[in-house]
Amino acid sequence: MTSVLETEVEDAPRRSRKRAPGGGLGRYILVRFLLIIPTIFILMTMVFFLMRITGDPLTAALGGRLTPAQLAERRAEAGYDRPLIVQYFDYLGGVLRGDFGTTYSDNTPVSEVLTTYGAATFELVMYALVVALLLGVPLGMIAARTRDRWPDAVLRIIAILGYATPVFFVGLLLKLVFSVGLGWLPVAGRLSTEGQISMSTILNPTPFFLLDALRLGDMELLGDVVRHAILPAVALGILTGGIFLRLVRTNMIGTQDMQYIESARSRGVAERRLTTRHALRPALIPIITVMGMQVALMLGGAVLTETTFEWNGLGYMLAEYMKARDYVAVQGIVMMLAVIVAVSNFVVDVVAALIDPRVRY
Amino acid sequence: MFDAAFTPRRRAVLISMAGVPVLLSACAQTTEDGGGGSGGSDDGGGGTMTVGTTDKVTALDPAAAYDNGSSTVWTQCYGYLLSVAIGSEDGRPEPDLAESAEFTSDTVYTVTLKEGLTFANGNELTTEDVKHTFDRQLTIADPSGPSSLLGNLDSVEIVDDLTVEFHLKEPDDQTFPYVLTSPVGPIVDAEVFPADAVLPDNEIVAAEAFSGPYNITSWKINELVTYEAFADYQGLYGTPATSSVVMSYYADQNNMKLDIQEGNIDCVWRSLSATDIADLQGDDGVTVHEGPGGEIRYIVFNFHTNPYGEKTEDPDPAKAKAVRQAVADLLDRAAISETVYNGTYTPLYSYIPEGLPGSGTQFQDLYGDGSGGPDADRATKRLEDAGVEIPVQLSLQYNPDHYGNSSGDEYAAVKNQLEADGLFAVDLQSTEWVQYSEDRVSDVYPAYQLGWFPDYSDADNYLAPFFATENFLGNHFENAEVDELIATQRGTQDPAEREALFVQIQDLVAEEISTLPLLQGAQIAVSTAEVQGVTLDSSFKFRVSPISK
Amino acid sequence: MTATQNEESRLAIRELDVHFATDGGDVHAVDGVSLEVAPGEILAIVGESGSGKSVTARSVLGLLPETAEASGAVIVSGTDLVGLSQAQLRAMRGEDVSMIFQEPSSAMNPVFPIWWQLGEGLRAHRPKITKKEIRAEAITALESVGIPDAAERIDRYPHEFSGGQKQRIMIAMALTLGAELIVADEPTTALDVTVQAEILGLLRDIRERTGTSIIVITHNMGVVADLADSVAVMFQGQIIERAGVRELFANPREEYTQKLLAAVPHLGRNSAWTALEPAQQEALTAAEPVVVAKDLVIEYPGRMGKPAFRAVKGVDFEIRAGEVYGLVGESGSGKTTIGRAIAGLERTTGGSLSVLGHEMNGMREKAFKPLRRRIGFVFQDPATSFNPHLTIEQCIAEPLVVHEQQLTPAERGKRVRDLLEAVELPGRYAERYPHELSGGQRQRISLARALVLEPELLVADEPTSALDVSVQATVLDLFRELQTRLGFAALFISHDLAVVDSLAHRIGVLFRGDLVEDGHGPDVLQRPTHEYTRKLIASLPVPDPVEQEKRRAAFQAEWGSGTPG
Amino acid sequence: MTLSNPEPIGEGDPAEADLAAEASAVASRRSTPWYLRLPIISHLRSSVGLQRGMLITGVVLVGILLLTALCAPLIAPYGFADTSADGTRFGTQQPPSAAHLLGTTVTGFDVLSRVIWGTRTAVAVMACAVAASLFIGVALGLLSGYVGGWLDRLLVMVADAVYAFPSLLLAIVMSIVISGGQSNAWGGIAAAAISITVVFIPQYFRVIRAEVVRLKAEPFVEAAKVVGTGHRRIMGTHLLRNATRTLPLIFTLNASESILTLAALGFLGFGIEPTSASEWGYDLNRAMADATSGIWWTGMFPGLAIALAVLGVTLVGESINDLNDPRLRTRRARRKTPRKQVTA
Repeated sequence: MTSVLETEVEDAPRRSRKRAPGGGLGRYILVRFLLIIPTIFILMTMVFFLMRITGDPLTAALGGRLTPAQLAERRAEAGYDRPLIVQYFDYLGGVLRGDFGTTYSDNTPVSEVLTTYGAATFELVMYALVVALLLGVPLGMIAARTRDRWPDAVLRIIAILGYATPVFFVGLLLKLVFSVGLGWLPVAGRLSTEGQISMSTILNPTPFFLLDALRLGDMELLGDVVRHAILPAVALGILTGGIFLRLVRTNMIGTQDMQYIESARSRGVAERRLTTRHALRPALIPIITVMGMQVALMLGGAVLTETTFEWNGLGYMLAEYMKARDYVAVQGIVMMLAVIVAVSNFVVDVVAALIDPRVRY
Repeated sequence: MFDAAFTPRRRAVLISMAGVPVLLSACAQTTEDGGGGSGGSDDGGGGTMTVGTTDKVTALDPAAAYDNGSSTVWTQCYGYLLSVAIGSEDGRPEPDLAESAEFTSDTVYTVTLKEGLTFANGNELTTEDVKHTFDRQLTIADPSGPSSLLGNLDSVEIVDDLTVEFHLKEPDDQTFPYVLTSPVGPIVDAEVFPADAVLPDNEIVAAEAFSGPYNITSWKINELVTYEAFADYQGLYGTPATSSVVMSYYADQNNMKLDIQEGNIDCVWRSLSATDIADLQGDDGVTVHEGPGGEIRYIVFNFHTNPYGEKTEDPDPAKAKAVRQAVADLLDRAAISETVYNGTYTPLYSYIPEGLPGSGTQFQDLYGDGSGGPDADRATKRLEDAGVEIPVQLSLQYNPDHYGNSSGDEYAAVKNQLEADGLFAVDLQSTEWVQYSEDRVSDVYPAYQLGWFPDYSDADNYLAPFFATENFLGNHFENAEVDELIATQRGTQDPAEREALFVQIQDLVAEEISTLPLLQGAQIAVSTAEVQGVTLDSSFKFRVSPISK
Repeated sequence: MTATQNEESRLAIRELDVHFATDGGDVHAVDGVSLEVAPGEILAIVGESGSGKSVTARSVLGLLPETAEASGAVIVSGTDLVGLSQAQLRAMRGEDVSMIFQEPSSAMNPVFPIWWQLGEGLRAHRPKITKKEIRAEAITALESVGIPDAAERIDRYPHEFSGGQKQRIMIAMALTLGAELIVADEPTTALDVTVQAEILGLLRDIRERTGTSIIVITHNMGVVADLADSVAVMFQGQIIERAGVRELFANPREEYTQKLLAAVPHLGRNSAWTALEPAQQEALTAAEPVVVAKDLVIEYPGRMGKPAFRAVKGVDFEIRAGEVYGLVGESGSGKTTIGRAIAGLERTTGGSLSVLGHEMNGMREKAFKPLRRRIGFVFQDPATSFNPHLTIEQCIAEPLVVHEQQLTPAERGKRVRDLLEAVELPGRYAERYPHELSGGQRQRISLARALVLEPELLVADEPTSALDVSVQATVLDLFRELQTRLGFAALFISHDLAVVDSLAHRIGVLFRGDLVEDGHGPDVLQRPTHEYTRKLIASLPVPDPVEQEKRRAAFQAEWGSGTPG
Repeated sequence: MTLSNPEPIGEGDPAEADLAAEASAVASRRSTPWYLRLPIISHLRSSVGLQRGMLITGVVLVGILLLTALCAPLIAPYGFADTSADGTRFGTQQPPSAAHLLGTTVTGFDVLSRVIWGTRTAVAVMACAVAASLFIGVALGLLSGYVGGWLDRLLVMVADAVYAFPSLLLAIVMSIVISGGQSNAWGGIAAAAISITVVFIPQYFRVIRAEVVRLKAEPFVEAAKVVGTGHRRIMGTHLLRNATRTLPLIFTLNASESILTLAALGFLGFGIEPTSASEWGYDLNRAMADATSGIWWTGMFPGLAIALAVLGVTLVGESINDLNDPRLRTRRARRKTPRKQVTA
């Protein structure tokens, strides 16, 4: 946001630093959502052309077995030989009519792809988020408290290692230790085969395994779901937890130097209380903002975790669909990710507003 | 550990809630067959067998896909007019849903159906369904479908409820029976499948429009498919040994390998890396099954752009041929087979792989040291005689993501072998699959890797698509004599006569080296020790029916 | 010193030494300071920046950063603070000694309601206190500092109060625990002068009511004259003079103190207009106007459907050639906006503004550019108005590079050196970087840059408000001298009436976007027509305790004392 | 990954001590020679205690990385694509031995040599990616921030859209688009670098744009405007040099991310052909099957190499961040001097 207003109106009664409250919450939500549209449009255009200048789904699927003439004929039939721009408007027309299409590489409606794989990714991210929060926030606070002493140094090194080590390497180590070595946890997947079979007997299944297992009340199945989730959640959680740790530490330290902390100190408030009460809430606002973005990025960025642990989620499928040049599927997933990013931004803002009285509406 | 403690209870749960009546009736059969099985799980009732794979499924509708993963599913759930018997050594089609099938005239292939055939949903399977199946393939001609295999089919005529005639364009096509076993062959229910559109997977499953040994009871594409034996199946494969089968799809072969080692799955079909297979061979808990493979790997030479090719700066057919032959002289297939693939791919010395009529040893006889090994002196002489400048600059392309990631090792080895004696300077490159597919037919690559998996197990499928003038390689190899011989063998009824023609064609092409055969992939399946009946044969198809535990 | 004296005094500082570790080595911030504060005494510690006055004040609460090391003794109510444990210090803070900060908005936690923040001090000292009790005390405390509707407003957040109210709340917080000594670090610097008068009144009233001792840290001699009983003057970490307020203002002993006092502009004592000869006055009155504003309106567009913010609401004035026009107003009055509009940094949205004959309403940058060389601009903050990557020479030469491209670098260099001389800086400063200079030096450079093209009009936006008093005086002198010599017209913007009066021939008073007063210095100051102007003049403390006492009495008679009731 | 944290709410009011420190910093800056004012060196000088320890660890790790990359041909026992030496084949998947200190891979490459040569690829990609994104990102950010208006809005929107796209997947698409899927050594490095660049540009763009928007309102820029300085000169002289203050930090953070992205691309099979260059991610990918078969050495070492390289660069970046941020910086504690005796 531009700072023009803030700096040029000579110290007019202090304005809220975030945004000027305008027209109430409803209007704000509306504007926020309207802003998603151009983003989605840009993404859609970008994805279409990027995917299509690099090939078409047919060549991807059949390039190794058809004669060039046969292939050309099939491409013509599917309309891939028309100018890209024509195909683009064709596609756009479909989208505008609400037709997101069916994937080429597995003949599934895009909506189904989104619910199935989206739910898988959502589940993974939620588990990982729990791990990351449990690790990152308390450890970050400890690091801030013991600032520049050895616990701080150890924690920071661990945090950096957490996000310096590629997730596939961490995943491999975890698998070797806990699955192959100790045999405690399954190697990969979201469920054992038998678990999948019992799951498939559920009427009206939700795409969320944990929910279904709970609904079924089958403790074995629940255990199976949880056991499968542990390693992927830890692998992704360590990565994100490292980032959270750094974030919490930085902001806690930053807030501790604020004058209102000094002011509270001058009235005899204890150091411990300064950290846990006075500094925490103001520090939470930037923390929540960044965490929100992080979660949004995790939703699309868990490709490597998903691949390593056989977790059929959005990221993994997106990579697969890309290889197959299945631009319909890619398009759908990317759009959903954009909406998720926008929604998480929005949620973050609302949460921040709940904490920060200055941006309330 | 966890599995042993976990499995029996869950089985019980499974039974108690399973709404699958077939399961109980199938129990008796499985316990009989799987008597040798260890572990307490058999007592709980019908054993479910789990098969793992890394293949990908595209569609359940046979008109909509043309790939191995989908085809493997069709093999289990659809009936074919003709199929290759389990354990077949020559890969010849035999009547499956058909009672009999033969040429009744030059251009008419008549098939008679067995009596009383039905689909799993109870619909009768008649000649109307057969006609519907093939008409539909031709009508839809889905860009991603296998309809091109029916290139020689003119029309399908119903004679009566049990008799149907296939009218062909070219006479006496000996490949046609094979086509009926191919991915274009699954017979579909005319009452369920629309004539002009692809049917979504879930509707097919819901309509139980299956006529094969198995009925699909649940369908989660590329995750999990469950099969139950179809009680009224009358086809070639007979009653399945295991009534309840689960096919589990993996994204990562390592996970699949660990799962079979841990006993979480019973059987693995495609694909494991050579390292995994070597490791599993040393594991007492599992059995590695090998069978003749229909898959071949080869190097294609582009006659326009390979060294001294027609469109290069210095075109010289004789020199170009010498270069290709020198490459053939230098390759040590056995070494690649051993070091890169641990024997899971075997040396291929002719165009038709071992296990099919016509397979020969042309490249062993004509090139190298005469027994399959490399011969640098011979190559040097060949090049010097032709006046080729040494070292020859050769650009070689391979693809890292379509034929397994050992391709990198394979071509690193090829490069090393060619360069070992200073005769070649190889510029080795790799390209992502889609781009690769476009580039290779646009004369971008002078020499490049390719692999082939047959549509059906006829030797013709290794010759016509490659060396006929209108071939899929697009490498500008043209030879009128080869063209004519290919056409002749198709119309030759006598197997021995036809085999002689196969040899003749291969001799001709091996001299020119349009492509250079490298390796033949064995079919490999891995099962736990208690699993029996895994059969890998010349059909090159994986069939679940005979497997039990 | 005797023990009795110790008991009598609220605070005794003995030989206090404070060192800071910095990147550049040790800084000896406080050097052997000793002082005492008696019960009910208001002591002002005055000094310029870097004199160690804030550090001394903070050490009274033990609030020094970790990089500081203190030695000596700070005895509050009989306890020596230096070397106390954190827990002991905590027990003392709030209860025995409390602090008021300069910037009330940053000294309050923005995310907690007032009562909670106020209660934190209570809770720290009386762990068993209930929420109900806290709220009750908060209401009393807020009422005692004159916040209306305290019962409702304790649930509000800091940003819902005005600056003056926030400072009142800060004072209330400092008082709730009954501290007998309050350290107020520049308590009114961030406030407008009318609000300042109220806060000073409140502090005085508190002393009257509770007998609290107050240490006021300030650089403003007016505040000292208005509030303090006695004064300690600090210079380079030492107290160089300690005296009663009347005595100090009447007979400053030290040379530094004398200079300091002399530098303070005294309202009405040296009006620029009266300093002119009648002939000069006439000439100025007759001169052609260079800036003419007619019904000038400047608005900032509102975002997301909000109504536009109107910073200037229809203002008429003229600046004649050679005349210095002083624009006075508090924060938010629109004075800077007008200055920026004249320099083409702000778009006018209504009425007419003619600058050097060019109409600014709907101006185009291209058309205006040639005029730019005839206008100079001096910014408020000398620290940020120079590109830190350019040398002084490059900074001053920038206008030459743009407008007089025919000059050779050597000629440019000479012009720069001449100008440096004109602003009384050595020529060798040309090679230095801005951060290597002091604030006053930088403001001279700023003046040099504005004048390098010999403009006809100079806009100076609060050019001295960031400077220390003595530095301000020299810069103002320089300005006055240059103006006389070069004869440019100037718009001089300031919040300080005394400064404006000493410089400007005519004065305009802005109040919330309206020009409420416009006239020659003596007319405005002595015969103000608008209520606001009168209040502004009355609330400005003059640096003379005797006179200020009278003025205060007059102020209270008319506007009240700023205390509750 | 976030680059810089938004400031906690509440006005950052520098404490008195900071002012004192600034004054002395001004004094000291004048006397230090230029080379001591270079980014990392000056940070090293101003660091203390643990912060210094972390910075030094980082610098040492990065130093080793760069040195190894530079001297790879001298250090590595074999070439990265050698499967035999002096006519003898190395053999595949051989455990560590005297001839092969870290064993051999499934292809028959020497693991130690691959790891050493891999530093070259990593450094090359890192350098290209960071340099390219720096130039483009800075240029766009400068333009967008300064010009404002519809151009700004459009660029911000595009940058946000790109940002919403999962970065690794964007890198995959870009690597396909750019290289046409081909993967020779320099082509592969360039493709990897450019794909990473595309991912990073929005980050640079955002940072620089925000900085420019902030600076635009600074008096010294307004001073230039008042004087009538042209746009190009304002952008080049006044904005650019001041907006690049935060770059060393993003620079290092992105460098570490580029190593990770390269490894991930290689791991997913979009990397560089193994006989063209050695790349850790590819080696790790090939080693996945080995690891589950008890062959630990083929994966462990490339994995460690990635982790250490990223750790080193990140340590440098984080230390710079801490040292640049007055709130996070530790200052030297004062030497204890004997307390002055209070004369009573």
